[in-house]
Amino acid sequence: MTGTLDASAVRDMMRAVAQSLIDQTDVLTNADLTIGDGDHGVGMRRGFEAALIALEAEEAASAEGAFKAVGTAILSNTGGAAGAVFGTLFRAGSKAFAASGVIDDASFATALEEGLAAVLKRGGVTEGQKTMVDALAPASRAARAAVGQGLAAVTAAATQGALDGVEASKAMIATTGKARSLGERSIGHPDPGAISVSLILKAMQDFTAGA
Amino acid sequence: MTGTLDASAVRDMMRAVAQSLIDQTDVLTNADLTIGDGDHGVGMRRGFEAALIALEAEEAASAEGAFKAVGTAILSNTGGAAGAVFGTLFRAGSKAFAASGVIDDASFATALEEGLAAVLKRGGVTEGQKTMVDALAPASRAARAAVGQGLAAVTAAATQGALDGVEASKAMIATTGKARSLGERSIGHPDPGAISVSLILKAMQDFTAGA
Amino acid sequence: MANPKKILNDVKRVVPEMIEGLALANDGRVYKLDGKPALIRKDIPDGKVALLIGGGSGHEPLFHGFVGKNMGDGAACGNVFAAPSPDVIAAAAKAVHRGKGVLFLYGNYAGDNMNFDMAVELLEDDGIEVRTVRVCDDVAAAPPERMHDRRGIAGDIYMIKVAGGAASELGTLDEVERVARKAQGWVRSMGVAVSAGSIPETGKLTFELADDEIEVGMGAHGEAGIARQKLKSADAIADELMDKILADLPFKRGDEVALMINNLGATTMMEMLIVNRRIRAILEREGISVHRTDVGTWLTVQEMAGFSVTLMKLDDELKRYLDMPAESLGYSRM
Amino acid sequence: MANPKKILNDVKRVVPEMIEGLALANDGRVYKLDGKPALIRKDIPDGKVALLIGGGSGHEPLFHGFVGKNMGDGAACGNVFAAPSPDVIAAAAKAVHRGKGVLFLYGNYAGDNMNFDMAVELLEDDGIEVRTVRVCDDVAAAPPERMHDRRGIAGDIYMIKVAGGAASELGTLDEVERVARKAQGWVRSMGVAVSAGSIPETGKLTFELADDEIEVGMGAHGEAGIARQKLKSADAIADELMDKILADLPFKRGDEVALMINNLGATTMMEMLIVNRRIRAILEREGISVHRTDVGTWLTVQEMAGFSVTLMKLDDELKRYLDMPAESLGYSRM
Ligand SMILES: Nc1ncnc2c1ncn2[C@@H]1O[C@H](COP(=O)(O)OP(=O)(O)O)[C@@H](O)[C@H]1O
Ligand SMILES: Nc1ncnc2c1ncn2[C@@H]1O[C@H](COP(=O)(O)OP(=O)(O)O)[C@@H](O)[C@H]1O
Ligand SMILES: [Mg+2]
Ligand SMILES: [Mg+2]
Ligand SMILES: [Mg+2]
Ligand SMILES: [Mg+2]
Repeated sequence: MTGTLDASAVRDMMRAVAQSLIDQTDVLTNADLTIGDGDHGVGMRRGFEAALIALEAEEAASAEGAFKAVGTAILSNTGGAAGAVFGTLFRAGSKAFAASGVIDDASFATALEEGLAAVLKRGGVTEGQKTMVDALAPASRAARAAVGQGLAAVTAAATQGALDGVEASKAMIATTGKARSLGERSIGHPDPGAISVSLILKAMQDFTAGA
Repeated sequence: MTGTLDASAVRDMMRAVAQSLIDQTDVLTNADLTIGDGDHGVGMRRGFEAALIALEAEEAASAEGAFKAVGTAILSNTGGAAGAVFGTLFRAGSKAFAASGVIDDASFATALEEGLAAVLKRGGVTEGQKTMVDALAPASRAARAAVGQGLAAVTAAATQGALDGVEASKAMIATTGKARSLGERSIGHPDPGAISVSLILKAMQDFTAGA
Repeated sequence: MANPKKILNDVKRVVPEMIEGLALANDGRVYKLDGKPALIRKDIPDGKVALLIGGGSGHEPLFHGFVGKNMGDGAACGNVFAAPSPDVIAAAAKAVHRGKGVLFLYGNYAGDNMNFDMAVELLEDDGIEVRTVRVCDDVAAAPPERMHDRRGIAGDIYMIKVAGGAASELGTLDEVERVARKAQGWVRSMGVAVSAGSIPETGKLTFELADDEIEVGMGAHGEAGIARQKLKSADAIADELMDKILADLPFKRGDEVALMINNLGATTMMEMLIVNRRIRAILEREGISVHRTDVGTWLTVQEMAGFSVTLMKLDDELKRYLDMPAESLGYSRM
Repeated sequence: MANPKKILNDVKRVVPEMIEGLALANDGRVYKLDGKPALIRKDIPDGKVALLIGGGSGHEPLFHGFVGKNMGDGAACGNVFAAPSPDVIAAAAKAVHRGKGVLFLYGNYAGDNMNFDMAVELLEDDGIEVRTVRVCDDVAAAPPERMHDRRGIAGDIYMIKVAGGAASELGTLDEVERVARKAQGWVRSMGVAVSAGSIPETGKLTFELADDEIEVGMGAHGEAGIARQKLKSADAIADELMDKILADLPFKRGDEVALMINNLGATTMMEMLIVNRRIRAILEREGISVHRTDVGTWLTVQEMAGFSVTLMKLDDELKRYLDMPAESLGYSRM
């Protein structure tokens, strides 16, 4: 158990993440149909299909570059709110790997923190508004708490934090995004973007299991 | 059995005709939905509703006037092909009662003939094109053949002629009106306007039964 | 199938209520004739050749939404899918007449022909000269040798635009009629329906299509077309419509045309624009250039989903009248 | 419920195919940016303050159908119901910029706000000055004290018309922004849906309504409105929408307004004209006069059936820009 991913492994991990999200388009479509406009699934698919292509490029050859390439692909191809926030998450998070060039437990936790900070700023939201932040923030805290136990433990903790956040988002009343209009009618349904956060982290957990 | 209707009886008969057509809107709607645009029922209803009002007016006080009032009401209120042909039928037919002021078997047959002649001219059609003419023409011939047997017999013969015409229209290919586009697909369905002719004559037969 | 859901008051009064709303929507440029369902331009210049259009309701904005400057001077309105009656047409004709005669322009249907012709007879008694041009652009309705059996569909709009321009500029009914006849000879259309419309008063769909079926060549009241087919791609549908339309005039290499894609009601503009992409590729291949394009909603069949394609061959004269500025509720241009 | 029947090719390529067809439909007045889904006017005068509009696709003709003279100078297009990305917006802004800065005008949605704001940051690096005005006219979306939480719906069209006019005539970005902000403060809308639209790529309706239900206050992507109700009469619906709209600004006796009834997709013009009749009676009663009326199809939600009502209060300045001639695929006037 090395606990670190080199540039090539990071690229492979991001490919696995992309494929997983592409495979789960319908889950996201249905979640967004319930409390949004129904495009989150196809939006994420478009973004991650573009990410798969971007990962083949030279710029994606470092750990930082791979994250940034994925973020840029999402930003340009997903569009909508998700394009902005998930694009920002990966692009801002990428900086955490600039120094070491690899992903380990500490830099992974830092990436989530930096991604979260950038998303909060971009979206102008706080926790509790029923957005992807409500999965990302607990995931980030759980990751930080697990630092020292290796990358596999950190991605597992982050995934669990995100899943708890998805669950908690059900009880929230949306106050931003397309679900806002539903008001109290949004209660009982999880936030689609939060589900995406959990799927991304779960794919990372699966990839890093045993790493 | 007097065999003649005076002005007041003609008015009553036309009221009965109007009510009968109004009551059978759906029959005509469905027939026109099958091979036309579906408005024949509501068009005839609008026309005969206006006819009921027109029959109250002073101008409708003679036999000729009652027919003409009904024709004018249909012409102005039914619209479409039916407004033109049924308006023309009653307006042109009315002249047959101008001389005697009453309806008897001979003048009734004449009214159908004159109505038919005017419709043929207005519509630019001949028999066999799957229109109301295909009920009106045999009705007119049957009426002429029954002249001498009294008005009840003439209206009964005309009705039977019209019904035979409706039946025969099923086998025809429409070459005018909205059914024209169906071509061979119009075979098997009766012409809506022909049905209207048969309903009008049937109501006259019922009114004059025993007259 | 459930009746189509509509936002209405009394289904028996849809036409008078609609006309009231339509007159108001014209912001004072158009008035409703007293006691008759007809709309008349307020500012018809003296000595102008008048253009009277009209037909059944239910196709809004056609016809009665096209009254205005360089468009129709008046419109006679019938009930839903039913030609207006002769008295309405005659009254509207008198209201638009400015001493130079009236051109009647309408779609070629038995009901319209008979009612407009009866109005012509009434107007003869009043000494008003009328000429009639019937739009018969639907190539699906009959073979070319039976043009007089063809229905008028979206070609109506280009015809109104051309005749409206000509009637504003040319001094005699003869001249206006000549231009309208040229346009009539050069316009061709064909449509496709993916779902039916309904008549408010009956609440019934005018025909039924299975979930995977389309009707190619569908008429403007739900009249049957050339063929009932399985739903196919936008490109395949464009190919089929263009094949028929191009071969009909025929349109030839070097021709210049106006191109209209008309929404029959419930089709998205996205679909029509995708079809436009293919149509332009076909026209390019055939060496036919497009002088102007209109993509929008002009002749509807209530909530029918589907569209029609219209091509009108142009020369300098038709271009001039087609390109004139115009102002009406349903069609305006700079 | 079966997937809506549409005439398309590849559902994954609807937007690029649509944009190709849209660019062609502009007859050479507009071009598509190389490699980006954005449309740019060809004849933007030098030294003109530029107006960039944009948003998700699927609402055609909004936004990208409103590029033209005295309208938008360019439009950045997103995927269906998804804001365009920052790189597209920034590239479009560069293409329309003529040295006097760019006004961004778009509907107030989290996705649009974030993406357009990111573009502003990119453009700062290039020294291009940008101002942003977000349309937030939907009174159903939030109470008046939270205007910034309101969605932009059909008010977009009047905003584009006013800002487009102002950007053609006024010399500075400051001035154009000032006029656009005034219009933004004076425009109010609300809609009603009777049936849902769908996203082509998923083929799924964005919500479900029972056969006898309507959603009052429905947003432009199927976002929930104020209440789900039983279908009621046109007059009752007009009353409810007008109650909310009039009380919101509030519009007052003596005010002069522009009135738009916008088809969300599959509603017939007949229905909207019947509604117009009632709206005019209400305005008359309230002593509010109508300077102009627009009834048609401008902001759609794919094949959604329903409509929205927009009122914009006018003064001489707004009237001037609203009434300017304009030319675009989706909206023209003399
Ligand atoms: N202001 C915001 N800040 C952070 N995340 C947001 C914000 N608004 C929306 N989101 C996230 O975006 C998700 C919706 O994404 P998507 O459906 O793709 O975009 P859109 O709302 O533009 O249709 C929501 O579920 C939510 O998680
Ligand atoms: N040219 C014609 N001559 C005589 N009758 C005709 C002609 N065209 C149509 N009709 C009659 O009119 C009937 C249709 O009437 P209706 O549905 O009310 O009018 P429309 O065809 O205008 O919708 C047809 O069934 C036919 O009997
Ligand atoms: Mg969404
Ligand atoms: Mg009919
Ligand atoms: Mg009819
Ligand atoms: Mg969206």
